[in-house]
Amino acid sequence: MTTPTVEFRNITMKFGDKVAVQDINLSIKSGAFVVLLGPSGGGKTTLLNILGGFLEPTAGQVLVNGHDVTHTPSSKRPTTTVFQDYALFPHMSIAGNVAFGLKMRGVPKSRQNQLVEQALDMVGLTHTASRRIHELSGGQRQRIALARALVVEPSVLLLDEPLGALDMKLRRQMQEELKSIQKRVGTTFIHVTHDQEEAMAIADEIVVMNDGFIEDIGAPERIYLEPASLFTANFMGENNIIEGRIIDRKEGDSGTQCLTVNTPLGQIPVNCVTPPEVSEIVLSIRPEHLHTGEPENGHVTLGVATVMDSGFFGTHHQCTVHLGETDTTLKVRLSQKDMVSAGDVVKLSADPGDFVALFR
Amino acid sequence: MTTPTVEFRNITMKFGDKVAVQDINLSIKSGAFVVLLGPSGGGKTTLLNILGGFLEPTAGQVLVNGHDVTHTPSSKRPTTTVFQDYALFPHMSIAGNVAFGLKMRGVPKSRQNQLVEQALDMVGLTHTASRRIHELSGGQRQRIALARALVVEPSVLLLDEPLGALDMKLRRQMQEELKSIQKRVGTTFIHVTHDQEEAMAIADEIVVMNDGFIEDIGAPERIYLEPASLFTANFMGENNIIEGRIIDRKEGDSGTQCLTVNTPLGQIPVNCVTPPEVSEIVLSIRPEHLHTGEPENGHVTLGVATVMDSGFFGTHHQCTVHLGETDTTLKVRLSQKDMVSAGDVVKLSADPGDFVALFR
Amino acid sequence: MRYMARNLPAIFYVALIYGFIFLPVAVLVLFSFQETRLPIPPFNGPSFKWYEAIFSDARMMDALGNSVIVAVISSAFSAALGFLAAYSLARFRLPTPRLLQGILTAPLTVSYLIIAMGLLITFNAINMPKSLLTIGIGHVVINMPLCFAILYSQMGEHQANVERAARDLGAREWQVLVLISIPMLWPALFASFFLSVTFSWDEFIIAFMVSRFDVTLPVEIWSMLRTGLNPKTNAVGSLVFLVSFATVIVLDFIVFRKRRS
Amino acid sequence: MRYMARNLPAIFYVALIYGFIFLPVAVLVLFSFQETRLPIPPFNGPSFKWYEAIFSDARMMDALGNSVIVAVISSAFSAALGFLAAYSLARFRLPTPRLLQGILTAPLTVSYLIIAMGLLITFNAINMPKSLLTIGIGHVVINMPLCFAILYSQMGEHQANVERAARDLGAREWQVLVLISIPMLWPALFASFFLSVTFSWDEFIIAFMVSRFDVTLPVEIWSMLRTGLNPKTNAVGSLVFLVSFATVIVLDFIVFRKRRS
Repeated sequence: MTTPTVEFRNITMKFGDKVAVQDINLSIKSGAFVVLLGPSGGGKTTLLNILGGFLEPTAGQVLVNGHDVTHTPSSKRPTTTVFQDYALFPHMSIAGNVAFGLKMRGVPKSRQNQLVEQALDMVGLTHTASRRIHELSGGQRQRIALARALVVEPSVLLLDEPLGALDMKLRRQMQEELKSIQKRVGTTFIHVTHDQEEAMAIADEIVVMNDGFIEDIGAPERIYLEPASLFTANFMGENNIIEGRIIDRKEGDSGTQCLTVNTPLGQIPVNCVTPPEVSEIVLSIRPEHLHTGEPENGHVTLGVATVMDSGFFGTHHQCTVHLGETDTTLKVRLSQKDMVSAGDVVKLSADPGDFVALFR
Repeated sequence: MTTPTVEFRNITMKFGDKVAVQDINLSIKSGAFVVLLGPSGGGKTTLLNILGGFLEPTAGQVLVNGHDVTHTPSSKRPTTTVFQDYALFPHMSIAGNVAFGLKMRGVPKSRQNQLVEQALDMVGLTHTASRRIHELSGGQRQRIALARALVVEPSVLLLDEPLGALDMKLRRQMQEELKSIQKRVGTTFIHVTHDQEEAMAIADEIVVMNDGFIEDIGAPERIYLEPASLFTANFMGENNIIEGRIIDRKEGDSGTQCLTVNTPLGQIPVNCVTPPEVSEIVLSIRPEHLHTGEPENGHVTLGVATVMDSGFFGTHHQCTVHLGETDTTLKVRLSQKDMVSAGDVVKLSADPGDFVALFR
Repeated sequence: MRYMARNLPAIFYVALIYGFIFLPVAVLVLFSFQETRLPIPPFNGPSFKWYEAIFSDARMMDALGNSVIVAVISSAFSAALGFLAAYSLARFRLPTPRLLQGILTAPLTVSYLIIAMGLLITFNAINMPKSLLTIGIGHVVINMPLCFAILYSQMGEHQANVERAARDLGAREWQVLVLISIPMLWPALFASFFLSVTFSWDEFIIAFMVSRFDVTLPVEIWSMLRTGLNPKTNAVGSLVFLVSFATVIVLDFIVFRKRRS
Repeated sequence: MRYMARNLPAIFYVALIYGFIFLPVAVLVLFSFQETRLPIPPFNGPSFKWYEAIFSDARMMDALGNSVIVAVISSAFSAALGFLAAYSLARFRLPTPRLLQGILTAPLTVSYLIIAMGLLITFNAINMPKSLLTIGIGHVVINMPLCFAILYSQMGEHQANVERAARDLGAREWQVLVLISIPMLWPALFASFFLSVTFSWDEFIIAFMVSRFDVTLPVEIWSMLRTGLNPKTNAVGSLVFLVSFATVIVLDFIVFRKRRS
């Protein structure tokens, strides 16, 4: 087995009485684009600061490339950071900013110029080399911060909500750019954000953090479609949460168990790899997995619902529907051209495979 | 014909040399939820301030309920405003804030109390009446600002980016609430925002503004699916813009003309109500209207494309594809469970009805 | 990486600086408790007899009374006039923030000695006799720019928006002023008034040059100093220091509490 | 609704206030150009003879030289020591912003008269002879808190982040200080230095009490004033005012330009 690029071992960080992260174990393999995702105060920035050398953990060890760096100052770590406010040096030119790390490492002047030019080329800003920071736009500053951090060829690049200050359009564009730069240079990127769309768009692997703990780790598709916890299910996009009770357990295919869950919407069969011991669980189903009209083959019917309100969002309609019999309110996403309005009555159905059983 | 609640007649506003809005004519009918949408600096807030009485236009007239209010101070207009920073009175209780407008109108004390209670009830904050502003959360402050402005029963309520300071989740929730309060009270709402999703979600009618001009006016579905201008097409969600040339014009059904447009993607038939005289036009097509795989009946094939990159966004995948033959890059939205990755080759097709012809 | 050990030199340095700044005042206070007549080491107190001597000195008590009257009345005028000036200026958009900064800070940098000389000539020219009134006018001249600057800094975009909201809801200009602007700026008004009081309380040179028979405490101290330093002058000095320091502390406390509640 | 007509009273009021503040100084400057011996109306100038008289007065020129020396050297120390104190304090998170505000503003509110008395006792106690050095020390005591407050206010979260970025890229502590912190704070250092210069330049009471043979310009003016006001004292006063006002203007200009470029 190869050595992971980054390894957190039992990391705990307390600020006074407040526990920011608690007993975190996490390995990150070389060349991955990992996103630490979670609400503010979830501990993701603290973890990044511990890795960057700006905080010393209360307990535990941090290893980079197999070496313990827990007590190494940030200036001696093979990590560099792109800060949220970019933290560019306002009194230096763009080239001066990018060259700073090389200068500190004693790289010869001619080699410095060469590397700075390459780095500026990578972010498409060669023409700005002699300009000053305040002459650049937000997106350009972001790119310079990236170039400055990457030019010293760190083992790991840390990105602390680097797109937080940009507007939505620029943000989506920079996401694509970040992703493509990461692919090209092959450096391990660890990116902190609270924006789940951003996380899904750029990550190879998402680490969902909440309240100092890791809630879920996995590829974006897995995290979105089969969240491991209730928190993840709610945090990653919109969701309907339905309480239920396991009334039957059968062995299914390939080691999974097939549970039958009794819910207000009827009995729903759910496949589950590691079924819980308790029988009270919740099922989650995404608005786009609820269908109206005649149920397709293999789908379960969930009853007849009245549309409470409906909003148009361009690519889709989002409705709130109410099932009178069981007094359940659900969010449903309908296609762009489905025209429903408040008061309409619709039949609801869903593919049982789209339900996810959650027990924590 | 009934008198419109608000009428702007040839409104022009200059700040020194800068023209903020130019020769605007706009009628707003009673009970509508109208959203002024556009980028910052587009003139939408200026228009709102002219209506609210905070700016006097350089030229033109403003009418409310048929009366010219162009030179009436804001204190005497039948309009009230919900400000972006809420502008609540920090030294008064919640009830004191809501009662302020009534007090200024000399409403008797007992009636004041009654109306304040009703208004707080409407926004679900009756229990906070005796609290102070700083004890409330952002969403609660927003609701109090709304209650304070609505309690005096204005003819028109002006909302100046009222949700701008809230985070995404709260924002979507407040949108629904605003919409439902507007339905209940029936007051004309004029809401300014730069968020096109917000505009689509709440508006009965969207007025798209750019650079001091009105680009488009209409229902959200119409604006999104059949934008009247290139600016609108680009501003409302993502879009692919393809240049083309009209090579044939035929009379179509119900007074429309059927144009045949020659584009890099082949010849595309487009229906058009008011066709242009020039032959150089652009076609827009949304990413979700491009399909992969075997073309459906009646769809036009657009060629074979290579996937450049693909991102997962939860409810869908968003890809960039490249048509090698014609060197065209397009954005394509694929379904949640379509798994494509960079390098895959796909056949592209689309319903010709989804193309929109634009000439300005 | 906030190591206590690494911070120790910094803590030590800050403490040293504070020692340096406050040493003279500490020495002054210490020797006001000296038993013997000369304020030189060794210290042989503590004795409160010099404080007793002050409080039984009628001239001293008169001066103290004068100081209080001048401080309170001139500060009330400074705060009121400063508020009106700030409120007026806040109605405009000024062409450059630099010009604004100049307008606000320029009067603060003129020396009290120069102002005192100018006042003296002006009062001579208009034949105004030297009195507590002339001292008070002098203190308004030096304190009003300060009040103006403090109050203006509190009248930002948000304050303007809140006033706009009041107008939007039907308030007339006087109602905006009385019901909204003044209550919202109460902490700043309070702060301006009390800061003015402390500056007026221990101002010497203007009070000296534009007064004749009725003098304030600092001027009285000055005449005592002609006979040299002694524990009695130290005791008065300590008293002046204590009062102004206490005012600042109380001010901090009240304004801070006001902002939280 | 920004009607010029509605704004006129406000403009008028602001102008009136400025007239009131600057009237004494304007009168002082005007009568420095008086032809005759007495600075009372009617004005019968302009005459430059009193300015000539100053520049040919050796005592006056000595005092002017002393003032410049004390101002420049004491201000350099104030700015340097203030920078170190601010840099040290910025390393900590203080428990409350209120405490911090107290630490920063408390020394600024202590009266110069009190500080002068304290310094006099302290210098007596340690047997330090009165000289330009003692004046300089006095001016460091009053100006360092000001420099400290100005510099500290510029060391925000962003500055700390930029320093962190430099460390992250491999800079040692001294490199962070020399290559990042000082260049970034240059405008604030500049401002502190020049503000200190103006305050030292026209400070009278400390300079008077802790000096003996070598005196500064304000002290020299004071001794001239014993013989009463005359156009010559007005001319020196105007000169002092002009220099400090010019310094403030130049300072505003340079710091402002520095921030823009």
